[in-house]
Amino acid sequence: MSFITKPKVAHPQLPRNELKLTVRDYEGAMSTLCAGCGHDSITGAIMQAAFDLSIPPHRMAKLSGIGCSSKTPAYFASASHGFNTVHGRMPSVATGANAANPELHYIGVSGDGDTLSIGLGQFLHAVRRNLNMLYLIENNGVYGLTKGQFSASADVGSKAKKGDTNQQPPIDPALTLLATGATFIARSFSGDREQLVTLIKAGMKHRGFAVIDVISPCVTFNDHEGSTKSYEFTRKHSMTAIYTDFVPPAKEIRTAYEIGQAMPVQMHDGSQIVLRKADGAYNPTDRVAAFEYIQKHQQAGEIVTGLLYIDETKPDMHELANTPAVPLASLPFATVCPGSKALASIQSRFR
Amino acid sequence: MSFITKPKVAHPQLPRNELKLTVRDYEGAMSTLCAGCGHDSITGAIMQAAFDLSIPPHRMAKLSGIGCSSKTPAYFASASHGFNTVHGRMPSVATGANAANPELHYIGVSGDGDTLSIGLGQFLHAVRRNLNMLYLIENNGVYGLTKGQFSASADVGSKAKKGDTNQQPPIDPALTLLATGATFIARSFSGDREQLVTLIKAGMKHRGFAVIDVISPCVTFNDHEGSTKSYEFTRKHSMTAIYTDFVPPAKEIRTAYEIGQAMPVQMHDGSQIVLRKADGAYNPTDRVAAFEYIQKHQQAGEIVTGLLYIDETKPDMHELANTPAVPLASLPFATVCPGSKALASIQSRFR
Amino acid sequence: MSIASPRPQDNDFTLKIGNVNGTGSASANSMLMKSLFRMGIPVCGKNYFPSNIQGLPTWYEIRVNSEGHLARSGRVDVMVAMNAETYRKDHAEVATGGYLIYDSTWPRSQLFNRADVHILGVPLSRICNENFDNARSRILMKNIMYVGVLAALLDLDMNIIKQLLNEQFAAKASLLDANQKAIDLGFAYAKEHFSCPLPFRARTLDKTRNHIMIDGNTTAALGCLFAGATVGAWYPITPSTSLMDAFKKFCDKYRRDPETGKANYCIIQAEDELGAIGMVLGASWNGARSFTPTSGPGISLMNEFLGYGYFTEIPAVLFDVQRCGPSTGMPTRTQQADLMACAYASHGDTRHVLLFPANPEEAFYQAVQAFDLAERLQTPVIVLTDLDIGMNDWMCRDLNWDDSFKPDRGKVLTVEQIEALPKFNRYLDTDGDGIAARTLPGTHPKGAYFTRGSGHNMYGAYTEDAAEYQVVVDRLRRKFDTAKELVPPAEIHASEKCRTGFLTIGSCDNAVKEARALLAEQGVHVNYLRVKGFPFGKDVQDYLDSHDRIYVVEQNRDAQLRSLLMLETRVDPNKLQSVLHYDGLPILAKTVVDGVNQDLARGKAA
Amino acid sequence: MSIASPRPQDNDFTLKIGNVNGTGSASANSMLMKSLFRMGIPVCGKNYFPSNIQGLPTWYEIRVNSEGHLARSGRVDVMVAMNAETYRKDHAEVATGGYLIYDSTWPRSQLFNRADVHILGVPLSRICNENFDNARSRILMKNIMYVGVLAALLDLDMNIIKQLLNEQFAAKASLLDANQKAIDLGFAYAKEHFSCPLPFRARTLDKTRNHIMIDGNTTAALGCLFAGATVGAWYPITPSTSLMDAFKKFCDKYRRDPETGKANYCIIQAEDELGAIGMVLGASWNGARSFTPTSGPGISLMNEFLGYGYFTEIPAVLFDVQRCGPSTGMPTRTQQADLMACAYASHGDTRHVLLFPANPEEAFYQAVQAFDLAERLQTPVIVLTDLDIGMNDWMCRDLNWDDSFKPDRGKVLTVEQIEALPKFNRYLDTDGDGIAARTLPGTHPKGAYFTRGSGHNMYGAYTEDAAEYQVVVDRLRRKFDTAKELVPPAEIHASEKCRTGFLTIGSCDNAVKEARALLAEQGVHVNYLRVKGFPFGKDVQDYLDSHDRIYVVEQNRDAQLRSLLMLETRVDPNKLQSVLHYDGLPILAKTVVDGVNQDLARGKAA
Ligand SMILES: Cc1ncc(C[n+]2csc(CCOP(=O)(O)OP(=O)(O)O)c2C)c(N)n1
Ligand SMILES: Cc1ncc(C[n+]2csc(CCOP(=O)(O)OP(=O)(O)O)c2C)c(N)n1
Ligand code: SF4
Ligand code: SF4
Ligand SMILES: [Mg+2]
Ligand SMILES: [Mg+2]
Repeated sequence: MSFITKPKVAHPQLPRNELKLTVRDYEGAMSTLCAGCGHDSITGAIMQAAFDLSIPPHRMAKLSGIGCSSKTPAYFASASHGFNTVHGRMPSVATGANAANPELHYIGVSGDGDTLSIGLGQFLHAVRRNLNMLYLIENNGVYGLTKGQFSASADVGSKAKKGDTNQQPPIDPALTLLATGATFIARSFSGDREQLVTLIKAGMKHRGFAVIDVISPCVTFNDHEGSTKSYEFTRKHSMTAIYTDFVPPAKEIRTAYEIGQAMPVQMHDGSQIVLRKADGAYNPTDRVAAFEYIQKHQQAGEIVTGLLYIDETKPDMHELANTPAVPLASLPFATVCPGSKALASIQSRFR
Repeated sequence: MSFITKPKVAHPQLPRNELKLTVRDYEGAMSTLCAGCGHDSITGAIMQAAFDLSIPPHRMAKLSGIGCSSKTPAYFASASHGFNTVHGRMPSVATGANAANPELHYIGVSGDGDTLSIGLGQFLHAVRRNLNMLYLIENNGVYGLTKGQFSASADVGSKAKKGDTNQQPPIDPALTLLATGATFIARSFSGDREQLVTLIKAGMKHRGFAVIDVISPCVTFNDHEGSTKSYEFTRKHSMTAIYTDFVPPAKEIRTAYEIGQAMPVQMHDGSQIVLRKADGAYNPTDRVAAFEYIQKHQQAGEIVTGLLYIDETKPDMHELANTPAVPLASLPFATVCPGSKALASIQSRFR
Repeated sequence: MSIASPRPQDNDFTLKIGNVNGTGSASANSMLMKSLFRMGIPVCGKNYFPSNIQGLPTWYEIRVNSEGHLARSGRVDVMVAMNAETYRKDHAEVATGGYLIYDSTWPRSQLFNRADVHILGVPLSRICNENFDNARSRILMKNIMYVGVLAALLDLDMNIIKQLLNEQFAAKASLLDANQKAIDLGFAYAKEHFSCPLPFRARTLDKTRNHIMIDGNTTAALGCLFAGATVGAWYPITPSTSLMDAFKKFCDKYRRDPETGKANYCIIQAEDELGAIGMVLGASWNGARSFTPTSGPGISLMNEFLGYGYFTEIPAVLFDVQRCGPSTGMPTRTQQADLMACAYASHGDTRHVLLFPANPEEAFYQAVQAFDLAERLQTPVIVLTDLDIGMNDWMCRDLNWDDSFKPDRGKVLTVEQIEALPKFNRYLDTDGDGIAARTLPGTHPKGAYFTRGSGHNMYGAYTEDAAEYQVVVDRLRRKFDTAKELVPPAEIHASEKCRTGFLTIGSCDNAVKEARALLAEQGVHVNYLRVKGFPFGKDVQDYLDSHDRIYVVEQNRDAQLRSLLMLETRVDPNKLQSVLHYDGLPILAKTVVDGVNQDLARGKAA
Repeated sequence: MSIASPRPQDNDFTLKIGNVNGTGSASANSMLMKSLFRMGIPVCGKNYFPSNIQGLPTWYEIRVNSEGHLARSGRVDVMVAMNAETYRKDHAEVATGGYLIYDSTWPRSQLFNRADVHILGVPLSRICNENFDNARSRILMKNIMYVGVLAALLDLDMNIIKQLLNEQFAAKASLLDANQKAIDLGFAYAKEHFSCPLPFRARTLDKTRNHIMIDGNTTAALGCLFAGATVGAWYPITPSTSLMDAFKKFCDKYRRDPETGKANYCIIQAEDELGAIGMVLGASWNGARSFTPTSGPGISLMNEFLGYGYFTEIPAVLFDVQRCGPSTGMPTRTQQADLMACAYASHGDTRHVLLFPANPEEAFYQAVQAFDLAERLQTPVIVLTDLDIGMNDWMCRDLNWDDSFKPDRGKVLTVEQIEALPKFNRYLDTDGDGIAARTLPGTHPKGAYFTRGSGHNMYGAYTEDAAEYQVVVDRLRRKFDTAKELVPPAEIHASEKCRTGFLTIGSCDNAVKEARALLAEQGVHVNYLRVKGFPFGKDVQDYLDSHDRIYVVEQNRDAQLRSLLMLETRVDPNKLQSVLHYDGLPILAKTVVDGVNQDLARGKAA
């Protein structure tokens, strides 16, 4: 179906998308996060991307776990159904929801604790199923909502506000995803809106499990001197490995890219992602090369951002399950109930 | 303390180790696994390694989850305490046990389902803590005890006995461990006793989390034509990347290795592991190289075996926690109870 | 022989076969059971197998009873001892006057020394070795051969056995001949060496017409298929595994789009039970009928999500095929010990709707009903069966399906209904039944709401306000009163004047009914009620009120059904006398009779 | 003003401060509370904060009561409204004759229009802006300034306040001056513009000697420290987090080896609650005293392991700092709704030993006792506190420690004992108390055994045998009878002739005791019992037997304590009248009094 949410307030000046909606129509409730929290910027980027892609708000489904980050689905797209699950178990809920209805656009928002601590198992199994959704990790290196304990993404030597230093090696989402066969791996920074919006669009168009690990500073518990997830540290140490442009369907690529440097990737709906290497050496379709590159820069204390790896060829969960294009949830009862004759013939085998 | 189990039966001919024990003193209850099950060979290799290292049986602790593989700790070292936990949660129990008493030799035995499906989260967090134990994955690509469903390690295209074909990409322990910072990663085959015994010894001497992914065919549910975890398939497609010799403390290395090819690794108790490259290209101390090598051969359908990666320099859980050498469990009450004076002074801050 | 020959017992005896698991005795055993069934004689088959794949002792027990009493009998009249490891145990178990058959290739006259049991030695191995060559088939043929021996001893209908063989080996004729030969050899040997038939013998009846022999996991799977469940998520666990196996088989056949060949279902093998229940909630939230089969340990792992489903009001159907607890317990033994764990699963003030089928037939109908209840009440519904129901072979009446059946999808707003609303409020109870209308994602922007397990008010908004919070939990309590009227009524057999009654649950059904008959012979009349759902309806309260002494019969140590009755009815606990059985084997009629008689002896009963 | 001035209420009033969370009002509030405490006046402080880090409404409530009634009062006599967002709500909440103080930099005469409330405007922001420059400090100073205002209005002892400031800012003098200045400014303004003190005022007493102001998470942590717990595993969850934070702080100070600086403790932040309880079981199995603090959702996730601990008989200590359920519920609100979930956690016939402290003082002693019980009974012990006990400021008697205390490590065999045995049998009950002796790994080869959650016999060997299995679970049941005698006895205040009694639990203590006093004034005498442990001991049964009417007071919707009484005692349920409170705020004496009066009105009580 194609309903259009009534524009919240008429803003003659505000630009409108193909659905005649303004970006305000993608807003949600007022954020209750701390002023300056990186998560709020990501919320803004999601609204922008959904607006740019002209996605009907009610055709999106927002899912999350528990945490400050997981609260954010309430703060965008109030015309979308939201599902704030239990801590660390959003991937399983998203899997079931997706199995019932492949037509919606699934956006999952989680935190580093929700994804890499309690949720690590479910997260990696969703990767394995190549579940068709966009999964954002709002990564601040701490448990914000429980007041700042280190999470599994905290770097060795990172200092907590209360003083103690993290000793345990971090679980790096990008490297782990490369090893476990993920088909879309990106990293970004809540402070880099332009890159983030493009990556979100690309991720939403990816047919499969698209993960964006977004460094999203916690101003209250992890934005101080000595933190490796602060605004300052991230700004100083992040480097773009690859630039990404998103080209909607029908629009053919105008900008001229230098030969060899530009790499267009065809998405299933006809849109394209064009990758331009910031660093000639980098190849985002080569798992091993990506692994080496990220690892190398990590050891040099650099945070590599951009679309780090993409593979559009892998089948997603529905293709593997050979399910129909229409939602299973919408099949008429007559189609799914075999009826009395079938029951009779089945029973003949039990005499 | 140093007790010696009374030799079960006097076998004048049987060789004895430094403790005057025969390998029979490392035996356990009769196995109830299927005749020919790969797991039983691994049980034998563990007994041999413990015997060779002259470990007092009662100073070992055997832990497991649930599964055919997880039954095996009952089949060796009946003079050791055993802990058959719940499904997939052995790593956490091992973590607590180790925290209480670092002096015991911890041997964990698990299956591919127990470790990579239900247990994946706990497993990777034990890796992160660099828990000091040997962890064996008896990997047969199926859930044996529940009659042959595919596990997360089943390869794409592998055929189930009942006929259907696995579509989902496997979670490869070696690659995943390289990405998550493990300090000892090996792969072997239940059919290659010699390699396996050496790797088990090396793993037991490693200070930190030592994982050996052992391909261990399930003769009942996954040893047929079309299986990629069968004896035949494994024999045909496995290749040794690196040869490992274990040299006990005090014994200095006699065998002459070709320069460059031999790489001795010093263990904390003075013993050494000597690595000899089967393939000149391979370097088991370089994470990225190992990742590339394993991935490349995997794509060629080859199973790389041997000690794939080792790093003896990383601190284990106790070093990070700065706990004493003596078991916390053995500290006298007077040492751990601050007493009435302390209580009084503490309370002064609450008036 | 000098053994007092027992009263001839046509169609009333128990046959038990002791074997080694993994040696393929299953087909031989089911052939014996089915041949009796096709002779029109009421029969049941119970499988006592180890939590192991190969090499450990396993038993199959067939009870034949012309009256249709098909609970476990607790006695063995004819024992086929195929496993030397358990000879001693099996020999001891035979009832006085009974028969023990064993492979006399290796004679054991010392061991089998009971004077009150007939020992029949058949050199099965020798005969096999003489007649078959390859090793594997020799083992298999040894098993099939005792079918022939028993056919002679019990006077089974050889034509039916031939027929069964033909059906089973329709595909592979070679095997057919071998099996037929084995049976004939066994038959001939018995005829030649023993006086056939034994006093325990089968006689053709006409008491199995319009019945089937089936297990409850299969019928529960059929229920899911017919209820229109499209998403199944699970993690393998004994004894629930065969439920999803069956569902998959049925879907492969009946849920494929004829043109496209697409699968009109999606079965997901989750990474564990936390994942499985999460998937079910996600799919149900999105409008699909979804379910997960599991057993005790899975229920424990699902606790957090079960509380979430209760508080956020999302339909879900679970099957708890109960096994013997606590903890891992005995995975291949039966019990009814998850009642409390399921009724109040999860922290906080949480409670769940439960269904209690008594046999595979009810498992089918209640599986269907579970989906209606879950969607009507917008809450998880747990169907509690057990290993006895789920994995053993029961004789049931034919299953019927009414093609005019319309599923109750509950209060789900259509596009038009949403449009018509000034504003949609997710948790607003507009008609007093405690149930608020829901919307499905993707339907309409005005229907959007935010599902959360944290505090919410009746409009669906986040709240930490004391009053707003309480309004919601108080309504949830009212919703449970509605549930009382929707769960299936109890099965009741009661005579007005009798003030003593049984109150039981699930698979105790057969044993308690047989006990009633036995007590009646003894002149003791006891009424009967079996609960079929939770929360309990008015019929249960009335029954409790109208009886002075109530024997609560259940298969767990802690009297969990009695506990639920004490908590959820107004019964005077002194009226409730527990009869408990919890050793992992199905309950016996004798246990029930003894329980009552002891109580009568104590002079407590009316 | 024309407002009827209330009866002067020295040392008997409630002060409430409404603020925005994350603005650092905590130190100002605790300064107010402590100054009253040091004036020798009984006082308590309750913090009603949001599940959020910054920007949402938060309240701190201080009750002053010379009689020592320190439950939540339910009325507000003096309201400091610092959060414009909640002006309306806060204004409405003030009791007739009460006072509302607000920042009149922006006057709100329209809004604050109640004729029965005194409105005192203080231009806090203006004064701050005139006297302090940087933005952040202006916000902080605004908060500290109302301490000065209240000091004047309530006649607090300025020397004590100075003293508190000195202690707090001993380190940073600069801050000291600023804070002192802010207080003086507020004090001066109040003195100048209002007639001080108010009828609600503080007067020095001597009723807090030998008492401390402390929260229950801190005392529970102290209990773990003094009990000798060396391994703590946890996963952060409100409201239990501060328990492990406190334990860590104490360990850093009191558990460092003086020479080596090594840590004589190991705290592990687990990846989730399944991991945390697994670590505790592993450590306890290995002989260390080990514990995990959590809250409802954690208990749900620990279900499988709790059943494992019960069946394998491994000690473990858990703290469930209860919050408002179901599901995620309201994490920063209080409830007692995990009683059933904890008592019967896990599938199968499983039950657990519970302790119920009523306040921080008991939390300390029961934390210590929990380790003794867990090791004596070889089973998990759950200490159930709640957010009110765990995170609010309570006035308690000084904690005492007997240096001659010897921990009860239970039946753990020494090397010599093992050597002396012909054979060690892990689950053999040799002395009839239902408890078998255990051995610790690494002690002696003869002491080795295999711990498993699957069926095992009394020797510790694997079994699937019906009889062998039942022996073990029957003993476990007996062990629970032993537990009845070991859990702490109930607190009882009863007069022989009175046949009406309260029966309550945990943090209801204060409210029920205050209710008793109020009812006494009214001429209604009600006895008192508070359970401190589960399973219930003989004292509880006797109390139930000796009363005709029992008011069961608890903070949950489903009468969970009443449920446990019905299931685990022989009480006639008709005697039990529930008084329930479950909106997330601590229970009031008034709620209890009303409950009793309504029942009396119904003429049911004796
Ligand atoms: C089962 C369970 N355990 C613990 C908690 C407490 N808890 C809430 S959020 C959270 C961590 C959130 O960290 P993260 O995912 O990084 O989100 P952030 O707040 O940092 O954005 C925890 C431990 C919970 N809600 N549920
Ligand atoms: C919580 C829980 N879920 C499910 C099961 C059932 N179960 C027992 S073993 C097993 C899988 C074992 O597979 P694996 O670890 O590969 O061991 P294998 O038998 O193949 O050696 C499962 C699912 C269980 N015991 N507990
Ligand atoms: S605590 Fe940190 S993560 Fe949470 S809202 Fe504040 S800034 Fe953001
Ligand atoms: S089923 Fe497979 S894994 Fe299990 S014992 Fe048999 S061969 Fe081994
Ligand atoms: Mg975080
Ligand atoms: Mg396996």
